[in-house]
Amino acid sequence: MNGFYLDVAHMLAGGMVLVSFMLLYQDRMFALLNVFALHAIVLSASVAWQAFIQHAPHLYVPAAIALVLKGIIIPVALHRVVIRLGIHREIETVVGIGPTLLLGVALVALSMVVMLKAAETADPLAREDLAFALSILLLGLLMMVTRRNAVSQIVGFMSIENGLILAATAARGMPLVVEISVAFSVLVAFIVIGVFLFRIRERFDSVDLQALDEFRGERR
Amino acid sequence: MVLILGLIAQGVQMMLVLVLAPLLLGYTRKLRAHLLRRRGPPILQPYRDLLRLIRKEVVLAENASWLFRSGPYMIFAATWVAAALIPTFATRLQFSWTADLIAITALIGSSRFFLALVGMDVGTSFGGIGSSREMMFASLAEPAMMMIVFTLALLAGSTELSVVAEFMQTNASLRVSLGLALIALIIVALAENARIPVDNPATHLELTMVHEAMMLEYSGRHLAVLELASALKLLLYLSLIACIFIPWGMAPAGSGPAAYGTGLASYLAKIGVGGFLLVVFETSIAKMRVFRVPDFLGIALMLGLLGMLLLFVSRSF
Amino acid sequence: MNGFLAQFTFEPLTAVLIIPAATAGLLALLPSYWAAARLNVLATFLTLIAAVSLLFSRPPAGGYLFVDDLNNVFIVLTTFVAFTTSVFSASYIGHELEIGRLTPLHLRFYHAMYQTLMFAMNLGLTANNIGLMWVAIELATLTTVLMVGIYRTHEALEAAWKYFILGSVGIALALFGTILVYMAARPVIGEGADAMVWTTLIDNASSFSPELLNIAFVFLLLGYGTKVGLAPLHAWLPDAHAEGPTPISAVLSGLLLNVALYALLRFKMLLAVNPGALAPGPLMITLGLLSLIFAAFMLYRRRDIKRMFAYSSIEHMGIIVFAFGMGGPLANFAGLLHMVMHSLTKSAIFFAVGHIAQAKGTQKIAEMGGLTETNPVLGWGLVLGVVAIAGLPPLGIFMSEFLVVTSTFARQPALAILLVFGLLVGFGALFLRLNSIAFGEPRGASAEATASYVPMFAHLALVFAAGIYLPPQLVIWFQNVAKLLG
Amino acid sequence: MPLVIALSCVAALIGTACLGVAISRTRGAGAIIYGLCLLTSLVALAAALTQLMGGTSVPAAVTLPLGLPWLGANFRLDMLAAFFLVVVNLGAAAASLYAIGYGRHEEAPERVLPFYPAFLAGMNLVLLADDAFSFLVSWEFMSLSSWALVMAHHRVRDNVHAGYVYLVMASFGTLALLLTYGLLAGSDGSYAFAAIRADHASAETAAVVLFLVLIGAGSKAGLVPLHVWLPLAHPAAPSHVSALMSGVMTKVAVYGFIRIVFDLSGPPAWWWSVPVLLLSGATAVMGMLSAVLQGDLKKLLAYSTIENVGIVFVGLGLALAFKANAMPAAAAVAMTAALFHVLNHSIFKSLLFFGSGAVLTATGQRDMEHLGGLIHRMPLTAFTFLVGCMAISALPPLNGFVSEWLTFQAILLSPEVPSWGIKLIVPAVGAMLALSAALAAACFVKAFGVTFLGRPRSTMAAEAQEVDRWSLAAMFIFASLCLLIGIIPGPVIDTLAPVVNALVAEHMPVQAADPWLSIVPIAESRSSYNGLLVFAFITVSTLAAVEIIHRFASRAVRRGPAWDCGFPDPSPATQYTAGSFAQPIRRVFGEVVFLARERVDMPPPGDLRAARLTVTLRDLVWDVIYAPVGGAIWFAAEHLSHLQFLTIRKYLSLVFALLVFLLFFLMLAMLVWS
Repeated sequence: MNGFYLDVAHMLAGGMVLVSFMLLYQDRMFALLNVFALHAIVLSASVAWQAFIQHAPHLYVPAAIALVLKGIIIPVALHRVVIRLGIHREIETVVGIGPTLLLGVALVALSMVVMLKAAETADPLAREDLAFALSILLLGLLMMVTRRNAVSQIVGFMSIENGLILAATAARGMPLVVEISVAFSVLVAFIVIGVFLFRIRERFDSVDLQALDEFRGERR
Repeated sequence: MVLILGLIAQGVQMMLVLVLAPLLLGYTRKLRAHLLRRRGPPILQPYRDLLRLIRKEVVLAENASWLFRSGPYMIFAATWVAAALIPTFATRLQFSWTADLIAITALIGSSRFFLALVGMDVGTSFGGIGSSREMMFASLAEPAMMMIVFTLALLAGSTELSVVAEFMQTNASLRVSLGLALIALIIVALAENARIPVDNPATHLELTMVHEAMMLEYSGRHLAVLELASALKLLLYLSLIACIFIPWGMAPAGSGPAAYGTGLASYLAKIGVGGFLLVVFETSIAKMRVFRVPDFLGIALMLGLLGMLLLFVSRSF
Repeated sequence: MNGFLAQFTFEPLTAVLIIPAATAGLLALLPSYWAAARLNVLATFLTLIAAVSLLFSRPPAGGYLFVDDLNNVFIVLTTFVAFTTSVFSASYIGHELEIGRLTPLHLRFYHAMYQTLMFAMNLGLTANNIGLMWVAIELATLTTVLMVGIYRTHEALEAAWKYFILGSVGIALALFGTILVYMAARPVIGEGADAMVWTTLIDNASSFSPELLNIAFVFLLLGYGTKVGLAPLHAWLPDAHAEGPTPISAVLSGLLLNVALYALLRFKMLLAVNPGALAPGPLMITLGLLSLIFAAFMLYRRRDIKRMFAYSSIEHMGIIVFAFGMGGPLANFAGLLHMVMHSLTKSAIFFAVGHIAQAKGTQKIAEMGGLTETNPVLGWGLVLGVVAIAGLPPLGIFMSEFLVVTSTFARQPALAILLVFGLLVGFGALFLRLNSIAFGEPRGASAEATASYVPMFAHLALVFAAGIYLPPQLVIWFQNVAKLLG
Repeated sequence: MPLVIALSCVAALIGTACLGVAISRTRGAGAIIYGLCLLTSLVALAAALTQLMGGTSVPAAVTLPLGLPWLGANFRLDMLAAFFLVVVNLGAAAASLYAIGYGRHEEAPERVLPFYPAFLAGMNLVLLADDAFSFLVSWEFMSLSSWALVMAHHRVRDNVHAGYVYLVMASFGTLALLLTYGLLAGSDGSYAFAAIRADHASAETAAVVLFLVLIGAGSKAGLVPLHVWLPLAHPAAPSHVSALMSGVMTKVAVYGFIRIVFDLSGPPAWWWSVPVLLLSGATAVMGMLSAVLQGDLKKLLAYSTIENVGIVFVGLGLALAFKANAMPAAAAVAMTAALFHVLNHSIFKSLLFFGSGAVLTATGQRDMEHLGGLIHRMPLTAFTFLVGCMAISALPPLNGFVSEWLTFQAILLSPEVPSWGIKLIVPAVGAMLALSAALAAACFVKAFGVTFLGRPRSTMAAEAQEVDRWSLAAMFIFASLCLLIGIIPGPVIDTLAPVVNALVAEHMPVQAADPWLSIVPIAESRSSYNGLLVFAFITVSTLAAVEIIHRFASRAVRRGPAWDCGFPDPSPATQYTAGSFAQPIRRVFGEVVFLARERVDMPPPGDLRAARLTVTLRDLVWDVIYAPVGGAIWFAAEHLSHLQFLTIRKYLSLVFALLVFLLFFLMLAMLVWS
């Protein structure tokens, strides 16, 4: 019984890591957004499963948020932004995709070793989820660091968030999870970024951060 | 009584150096002339010169200041005091402890200081050249002198000339340091007295003058006082060499007139020999270019330092 | 939820939170700039009174809020600087309105955000729940992001964007750290809200899993360290300071950095209690020194006066973190004192800089000169401020630097030498620039500044007084805190 | 009681500073402020003198509830502090008196009046402080207020630069002292001097302490190679402040050195004197060589301050050597020499700066190439300046000679020291000292000769007016002190006895017992000097010579144009200038020490172009030490500055890298532990 719950939870969390890798692998903007939607959906499933096995009905809220907001609304919105702004459909990378993936594998290994070693006392489910969450977090960061486009950086950031919500739900009985997920995902990821994207659009022709970076405060 | 005798002896010494100084000048000039196969002026000529100068009117430059007029007397006084404090015929005179060798050096320095200043007072280029070069020589000669003082002081354990002289009388031995000090002292003496090869006391060629250049604007009694001061300085250095390196014959402290008599005789003899050697040296060497002088004085400085170092080190054996 | 509400029956503590929150709403509705600025001052003043009264009647620790010696220092400091800044802001922002850099609508937004920021910071400081603390700091960050971008120039938006992205990543890291702390606490304390209550955590921290705590601290250090502005996480700080309105620069440097630092200190205390955990000291020392030396070098090439002082904030945060990293009663005391002094001094400097920039019509150092000649009060105020921030006596920062350096040199000579090196390099840069700003032939426009000098000189007077005399009560208080910090 | 008075004086000075802020722009403010400073300094001087002359051996101590809370501000007035208080307040009183007149010409009184009393207060406080914190606060406060005074004339570009270099060097020194006290106090933070004195530092600690003190106090005092700020900053301030900075503040630095090395850091090791002696010898020579080559009168004086600091430190180094080798009598001579020179230098250097200030007021010039002939227009200033020049050139019978003579006597005692290193170093230091003394004479012949003698080189110099009475009064008081101390040094040495006794546990023989007021360092058979008799002899023989010659000589005096070998040139430009006066010395020493190069641009015959002689001097200390350090900092700043311009992604990469590094580190740590 317990084994089964655990296996499913394990599978879903592991699935997220896998999807994170898929995110890293994408080189087309729309594909990226689609994969991100998948990421959110898997997160949603995972959180819902946790709600189920922890008998914590309030956790269904973050699951729903993840599904609706990040699985549907944000990808669609970004999709339209990309079209409307005429943003390049290709993702510019700093490091080639192959090396990035290799790096990602190393990061996952690192987080596994660190987490599994550290959380020996925690229950196995939480432990593995934490390890996966850390992996997702690091992969998200890696994505932000190795992609030049603003959209992919936003996606990277949101995948970090997904990881965090996974960790928060895996931490059994953690208070404020709902609040945190609401505050975090809704407020941070969309509104403000949206506002800024809009303003940046107003001022500049591109949300490509490199173009933005041309306007340095102090360049001679 | 003892005090009065002491005061008399001290007074005699003061007067002695004053009287003797022009004589030494006349003597060296005469000797020099002889060595150069000339007849030369009479030995007493310096006295006559001084008297004649004193009687002449003073021609002052228009912009000469009070310093210019009072300078010669201060120069003279400082030199005279220094000369009078060097034991000549007797050690440990009444006021011999007033100033030790360092102070005597500094007194000579005072007179040089004023001489250089008055050289600049009128604002002529020759005066400036003299002052400037004189101070450059001094900047090397004075440390050399200090090194000599140090060497002697380390040897005798005192900077008091009387004590040094007594030490040399009793503990004389040939020491490398002493030899070095002697050579250094001779070099310094030549430089300080503006003798060949550093300067030519007889020159009146403008660009080679150093000592004379500073006195160029002086005339009459002022010049007389300055000339006398120069003569005193020469005597001073000869006395100094005599007192330190050939101290024999000097009367010890508190001895009677007889001892003073022999002391005086031996002193005169030493000065005579010293003057002779000086002249011989001077006639056998040519004057240097101005910027060779620092090397010459540098040798003195090095010798002095070497002598002192040797002593510092040998003290521990 | 009930517990949360129950907290609000305690008077001063409630007031500290309620007043800003309520005023924020009010200000959002108030159209008149004049009234808004005054209401702003009034509200911050009332908050200050409430904060000071916390010193005398301290409520017992609740599940969500609590006050102890440590956060009381921060609360009083925050509310005080918030009050003086609001006074400064009233005269500063009016000028911005006159020259048309801001519209009345912007100002309404600005004032509301100001109070929201105060609320967020006070909440972060009084929170007894590490989750609540995280939420509050997050809120504070977001409000400042909006305020930094308020001028909507290229540079301002860029600065806000940079601040936002880096801040968000920091926030994410901090949240992960918070979750990990909860994970570490759960086996000991049990599930539920208790495992996030700080007072409970500190009581039981000795039996937490040290490995988890270690990882948590790494994340928290990076997360909150971003807010503190530690190098190399500092990148948002100079631009945010330089491009936002000056009152916000003052609040950022003087307060927000402290709030993040406070969070860091709380977690440091958790680690310090646990015997198996990594000593947090060396990590903080390293980052502190790195920030100090890095910022000191960065000071040299700055052309923008506000950006320069922003780097100086990084430098001082480095010193403070270094001091807390060293630990021990002397260094902790010094760190605390340094933090207070730095807040007061740096905000005073920003007050001066704000008026200077308005008088000169620019923030470029090259276009200012001879200020002591053209605007003597501002010029000398700036000189005094820089003298203070550079750690010269008889001003307060000297005392804390004295304690940090001497106590470090006796324990870790090599570290002290690095510290001294950084201080000296920074010193050289500050005075190099000060010389050209305050002295020499006057340069640039020489408009009369219509300024309220009271806040600036009030701060400097306090710093001066502290450099000479510290009241014994304050000392005992700080010493208690130093003991708390271990 | 004297301590309380001294502290009240400090409080009064601080009050005066506040008053200065308030009234500095009103008319007559200068007279009020300087008058108050004068009164306060005189009271403090009296208090210090009572302590020094008749004070008990148990020093008074007071703790005020200021400063570090658990420590309080400790103040204590022992003999050493009392002596330096005398030096400081004597200089301060004279400077204030001088400034009552001089300050009227100040263009920006509001930049001077508030800081001047504060500066005095700072110096007094350093001497009274009895714990590390109070000491450093006062020390840095002193630097800060003097910095403000240096910046008084901030529109002159060089002054701003001078102020910058000064403050950075001062801060460098203070940080070194901070580390010193950190070491001495130990990790428990016992900062009170009493506590530091009580537990002796270990040998290694003491070695580091010595090194740091040499940096800390040495940079303030102007030891080579930490002296670079001094010739920039001292001349930049108004002249009465220059006098205080050169004459007095450097002495406070000496005090700091003595306090820490002789009092706080326990018994010295034998080698401590080695670095001190080497540095001081180099300082004396370098300072004087630079001074000789200066054309700016105040800069020349500032460089000569460096030389004199060198002389003081030679004395201190010797005292250290003797103390470490258990030769208290010799140590007493060396220490007395050093302290005596401290007093003397404070007097004649202040006097000389007053004189230069008078010249500056009268002509608006500091550059000697535009001066000349001032002895006619300003005879009184010229006279006092001459006395100062003689004193600083160590000419008997003035005071400068006495202290140099004592220093030489101390050097002559050093062969008794058993250590080889010192044996070899001391003669060299002696030679350097002698060299610097001789150069000093050349330097001040030049300073006086070019400034006051000859013909005026500019219209300003030709139309100069004698300065006001206040300034003259201050100068005459100090000139007479130069003479007075020079001819009766015995009482001064006796007054110094308790100070010296406290530092090296021995003092020089009581000089009052010697006949004829002469001074005898060890024994009469070794050496003695009698300033009074030398003075009497010189006076008597001068008078006698004048009398006799005037009796016999012709009284006729004719004024005429200068002779000048028959080629008098009416243009004052043909005089020897400051540059030409120094040329021989530059050729002898400058080519090595300053890499001096002369380039002659001589047009070919027929070309009517003027010939040019350009001389380039390099300050090697600056070029070898400061310029590279400055360059390195600038280089680092330049390159680090790129970090301001990275993209957000790159900043994120930094965060990411740090995170991964720390996690990796944790992983390693965990693997190693388990």
